[in-house]
Amino acid sequence: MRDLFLSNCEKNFIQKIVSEGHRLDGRNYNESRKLNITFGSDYGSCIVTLGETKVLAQVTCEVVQPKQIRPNEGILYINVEISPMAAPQFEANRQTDLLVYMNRLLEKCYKDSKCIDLESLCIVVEEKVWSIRVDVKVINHDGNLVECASIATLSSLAHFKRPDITRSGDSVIIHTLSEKDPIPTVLFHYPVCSTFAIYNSDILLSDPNFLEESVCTSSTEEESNINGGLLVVGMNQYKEVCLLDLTGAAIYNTNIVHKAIMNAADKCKDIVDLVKKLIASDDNLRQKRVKINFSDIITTEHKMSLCKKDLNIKLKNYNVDNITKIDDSDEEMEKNCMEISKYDVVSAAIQHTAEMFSKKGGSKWIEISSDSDED
Amino acid sequence: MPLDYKRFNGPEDSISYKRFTEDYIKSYDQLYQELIDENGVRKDGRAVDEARKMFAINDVVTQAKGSAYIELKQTKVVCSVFDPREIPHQNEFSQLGQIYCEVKFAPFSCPRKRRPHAPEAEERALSVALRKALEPTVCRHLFPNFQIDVFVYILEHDGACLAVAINAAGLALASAAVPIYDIITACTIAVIDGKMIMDPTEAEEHLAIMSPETQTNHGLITMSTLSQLRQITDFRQIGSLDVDCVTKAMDLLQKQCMKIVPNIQRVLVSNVIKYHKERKKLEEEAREREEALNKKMEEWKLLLNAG
Amino acid sequence: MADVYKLIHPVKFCNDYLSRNIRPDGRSFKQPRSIKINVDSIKTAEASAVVKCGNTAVVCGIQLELSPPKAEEPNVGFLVTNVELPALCSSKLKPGPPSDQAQVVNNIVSDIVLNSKCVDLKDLCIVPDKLAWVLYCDIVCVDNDGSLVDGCIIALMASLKTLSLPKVSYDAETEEIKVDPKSRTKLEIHSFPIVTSFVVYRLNQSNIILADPTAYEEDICGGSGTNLIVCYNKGLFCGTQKFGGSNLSKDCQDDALKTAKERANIVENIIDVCIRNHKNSSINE
Amino acid sequence: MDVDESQLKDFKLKPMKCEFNVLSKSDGSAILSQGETVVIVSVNGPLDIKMQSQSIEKATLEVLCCSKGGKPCVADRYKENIIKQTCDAALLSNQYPRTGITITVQELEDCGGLLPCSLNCACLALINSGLAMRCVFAAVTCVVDEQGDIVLGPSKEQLDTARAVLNFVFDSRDKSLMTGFTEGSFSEDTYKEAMERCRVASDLVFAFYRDIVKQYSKIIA
Amino acid sequence: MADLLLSSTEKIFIVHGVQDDYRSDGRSNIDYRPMELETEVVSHASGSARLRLANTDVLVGVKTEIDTPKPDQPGLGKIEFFVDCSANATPEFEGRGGEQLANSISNMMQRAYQSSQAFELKQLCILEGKQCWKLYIDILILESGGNLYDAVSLAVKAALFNTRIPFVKAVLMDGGNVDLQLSDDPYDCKHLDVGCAPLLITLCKIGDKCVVDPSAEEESCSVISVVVGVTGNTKSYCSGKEIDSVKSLERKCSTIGMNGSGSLAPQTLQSAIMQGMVAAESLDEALGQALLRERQENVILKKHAYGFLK
Repeated sequence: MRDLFLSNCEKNFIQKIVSEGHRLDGRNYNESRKLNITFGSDYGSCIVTLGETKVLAQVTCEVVQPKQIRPNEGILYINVEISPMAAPQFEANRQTDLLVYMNRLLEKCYKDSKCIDLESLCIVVEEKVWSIRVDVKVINHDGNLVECASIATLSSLAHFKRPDITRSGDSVIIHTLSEKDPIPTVLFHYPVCSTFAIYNSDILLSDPNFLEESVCTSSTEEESNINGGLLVVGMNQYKEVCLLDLTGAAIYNTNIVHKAIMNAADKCKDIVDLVKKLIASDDNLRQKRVKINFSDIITTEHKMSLCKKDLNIKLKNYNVDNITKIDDSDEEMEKNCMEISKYDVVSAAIQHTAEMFSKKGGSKWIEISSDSDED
Repeated sequence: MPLDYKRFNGPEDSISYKRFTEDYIKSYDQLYQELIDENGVRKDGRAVDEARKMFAINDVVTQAKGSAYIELKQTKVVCSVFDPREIPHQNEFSQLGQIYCEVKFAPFSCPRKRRPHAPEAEERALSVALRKALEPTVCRHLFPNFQIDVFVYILEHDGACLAVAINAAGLALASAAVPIYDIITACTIAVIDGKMIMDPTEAEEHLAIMSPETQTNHGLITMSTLSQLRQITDFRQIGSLDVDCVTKAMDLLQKQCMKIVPNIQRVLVSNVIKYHKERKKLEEEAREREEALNKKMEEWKLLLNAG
Repeated sequence: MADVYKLIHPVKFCNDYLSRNIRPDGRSFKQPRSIKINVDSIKTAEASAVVKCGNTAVVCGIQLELSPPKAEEPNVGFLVTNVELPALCSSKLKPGPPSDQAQVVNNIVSDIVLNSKCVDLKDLCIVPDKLAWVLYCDIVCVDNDGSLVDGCIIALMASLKTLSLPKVSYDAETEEIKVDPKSRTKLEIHSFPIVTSFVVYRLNQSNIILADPTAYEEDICGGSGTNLIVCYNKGLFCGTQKFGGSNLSKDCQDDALKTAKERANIVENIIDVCIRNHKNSSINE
Repeated sequence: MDVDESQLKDFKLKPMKCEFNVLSKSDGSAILSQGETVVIVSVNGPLDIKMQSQSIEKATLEVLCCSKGGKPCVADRYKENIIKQTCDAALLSNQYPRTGITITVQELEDCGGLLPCSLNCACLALINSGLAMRCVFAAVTCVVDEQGDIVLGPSKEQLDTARAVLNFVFDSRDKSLMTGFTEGSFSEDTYKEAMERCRVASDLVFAFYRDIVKQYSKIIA
Repeated sequence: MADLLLSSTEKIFIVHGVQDDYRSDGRSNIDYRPMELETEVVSHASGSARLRLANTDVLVGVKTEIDTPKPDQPGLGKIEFFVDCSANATPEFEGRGGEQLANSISNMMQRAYQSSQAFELKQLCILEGKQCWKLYIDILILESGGNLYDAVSLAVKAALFNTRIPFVKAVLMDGGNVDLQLSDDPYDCKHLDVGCAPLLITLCKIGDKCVVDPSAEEESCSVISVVVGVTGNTKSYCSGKEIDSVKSLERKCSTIGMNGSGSLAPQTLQSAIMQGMVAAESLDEALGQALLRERQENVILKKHAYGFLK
């Protein structure tokens, strides 16, 4: 990967406006960019756009021999590719750290969280299973790739249908889509990642764009940046955490993780609902034999590329309502707690401490606290 | 094994049909009787200590700086040598020039199985052996920080392929005008049931490596020498041989290597003669043209003067 | 002297020749190089051919393997062609996995074989859904001096024409396979594609085509490899490819098609004669 | 933006739709649909590249073709080669010595005619990128169906059952053949006729290009 | 190989020392450096050994797996060597630096073990044509202080001596399937017969003479060395009554190879091979004794394991 340099001016400017409560594109701290999901003509293909970040995902399947240690389970394989299309600094067919990092995060989120019923993918034990392969291709990289890619992975997996099979004796017949209706994949839960950029170790920016991402992970000349970082939270629709990952400097404030999880819980549920809704409507359309195709995403929107409408710099509207809304995340958190889930997360009275307890008994108290306050 | 995305692949579980023929597996004795009869005459009519006839030419690959093709009956090997080039990806200065060797088998070169395209252990071992043999041969101090690429391609393998590869590489180096100390020659000997078998075929090599029931000597030796300097540049033995046997084989190999030298020399000399003749012819033609031109000039001058 | 001239002024050197209606190696524009073919010289392969077109030397060897057919197409065998460009055949290649150029040649050759339908893959099936032949056709270039695809196809066709398949008996009950290498049947070849390559050279505001170019001519004309590949198969064209180099005018195209057609007949003849000679000599032995 | 079908005389191409500047991070980008086949192309350049791949005479062109799912294969290299050689001939790359130009092609939908669509889209993306070009080019496909008739702008079914598929890429200046590639067998006359028909049809593609560029340039102005 | 930076005076000192049969560490040309050997150091492996030869440190683990035999050798098992030159050993092994050396060592070992007179692969057969044992021999070079070939071959032989493979009964079922029956008792194992397994002896040509067991410094003074693989004598590896029933076998060369960029005169090569045979004989006997003692201690005394702490 070619190195990309940020000027100190840029860095300082971004740092400054963020600390004053603004973002370059006029969003609030916990406001995401516009999310858009489009499905292609094949099952399991979709393009997800998050602001200007665009990711294409395609699920394919084939019959393979299962792994020896898991003879009755199908195989899920996730492959991320970042071509020079994403941004000029990427080179073709090169393994970059970012690529490995993304691959691993998605694997953690979808493979390790066991969201797919792998046993349902088995055809003949020890002989034939379905191998599901998710190809995630980054088309445009404008920050928050992980979130965008995870939504794409989830939508394509949920959208995907594999051909039906019939077993007769030893042989297995794979039916084409026209012969028999294909079968959707069973998902136990719908995990989604969301990214937060941490500024000054207490400001959380949800859905950071490329500039915000790069500034918070890079260090300025005067002060080596110890306060910034990227926090990825993977959660499913039941508000269970599937993944937590921090890059950049360590946080010395646990509160921020809680805050992030609170924010993520809500956001993830919304995203999952949206994905489910879109898939349902897509299914509906398909049943009515409406042709769905990626050509639908071609619009005239971008004609304005060089006019102000498309430039992502915006001044925030100074509305009295808006200003108060920024800081009331704590209230929102409490509202969230009312939702039904296996676990409830309650922010406790003492600052920097939260208790987490299970409804179904078992281990009662798990305390997460920062050491500084315990002392 | 990961699939090769840069080539067309056949089905994963295909097997050579020879596996299903009747005489796929033969016992040691069966093979032995097939290859050597009771009078000590080999299957192809050679005596035990008789080498195969060698066919060698150089400059077969026009795109290379120097090249050679050597054929020992069915063993066919092409070798090409390219101009010295700077050693890639190297950050330290190297006082001696380096020799990069690569030996590859054609996919169809072996009678027993199809060779995979990707380099495998045997090819790598042969490449190392070839480099070992050539390193003492080339005047490496003459091109510091440069490397010479020597590529060997085995089109058909019927025994003694390392020896042939070394011979071909020596010839190619010489025809590429790379400075060398001496002409390098190599040959192989197989020991089967205590018998010394010069220049074995693939079947004989296979038998020599196969372990007999008895505790007799068996094995394979390949040796490369610089005959004029009386030096051994590489010596490779496999199997199980006692010391006397090794010593005896060494003598035989040395003699055989000596025998090959004049053949290689003849090829090189005939090439020089050919080149020289061509050059002379060209010069002759050029002179004739010039004369004709001069004559015309004279005529013109005369005409001009007259006019 | 000529060598030095060629080295320091490669384009002008070529121009000087071509403007006098002759090519640097003494050929006329549409004159292909001479072809030498030798079949069945490699005994470790089931069928083989060595072809030299001028300096370009190509070796093709076919090996036979057995495999169950694909589940989707149970009555079809396999024909796997691969063109190998080892580092020794040209100074432009470096050792390692196949270069992009090698993959392009590989794809072109395989496309021609498929398009011409010279082997009916159904002929390669032995027992549907159980057993089929796999023909591994490996084409190795030993010396790459231009017009590689021509040589590859000639070598491939010559070896396919001499290929015979041993008899296979398959016991459906025990799934036992027996092969008798002595009784063989010839593989039927349904067509006879022959390829002629050209380069398009821009000379004084007009285009000329050079048939069967050398590596040097390919370089001069730009692009990678030859610019125009015409495959002619018994009265029909089966695949023309044009990429890189100068644009192709109508006249040049007509010329090229005509040349390709003529050459195809000649080459076809050469291959047939060569195979016949080989058969006769092997009978005499 | 669809090509008006009434404009076409006795032949028609598949409806085309295009959008520029789809990718914010690329120097030039375009998404093009031809019928149901959709391709997105990004162009980056002139870029700084490694010393080894630099050329002192012209820009080094690199083309990358990505299929939608699954693994890379040999056929991708072939497509890359065709796009590369065509773009190389169209670009005035000697204006950018010692630099690199990267063209990335991403398939979105393949309902036949992917490669011609990629070529057209690449041309549009190059126009969008503002790199100096010698000419623009248009790829046109036609098939010879089982009756031996020539059909322009074939559908997926027509492609699957066709006896031969012929693709041509024409230069905008004199409509001469820049690139061509075919599948299947055909006679010499068919070949020539198909080429002439495609040559005429290429006008439609060029008209479409002009139309698109006009629309965008109006807004910018 | 590990390139030490030695000045020319240092090199001359070493060369002259060798000439006078007195090496820089006080040994004569035919002496080995002190060795430490411990078996059964890796509890998860079927057999293991660690050998320390002065500064050279090698760890060998043997893993066993059931496999199908090669179709053209239905009655034989399989053995595979894998050498890993850890970057701990010397900074030069970092990345792919040690790959070439690792390849040549594993190649040499594979060749040395090829002949049935060196290692009987038949003892790994379970059911002819169907099932056999495959031995994976993983060799880890922990520290490189010269003479890797010898150290590796000694450690491998020790690890193989220490290897136990479980008794397995294989029964051919209907339809060609194989049913394997494994004994419930994990101690129901057999030892391998490794008496004749070969040892590699490196003879390093310094000046006009050849020395055994060269140190890293000595290796950098030499351009050529000969590696001789010599088969062992089963007799040295038997204890008690078994000794009488075993025939003493003649030692043979199982492989010979050359390392380094130089060349040799034929006479030098011959004498080097002879010298190697002599060295191998005493080395093999010493190894046999040490291994037998170790096995006995393991059984009777519940020996204290030193591991890597020592």
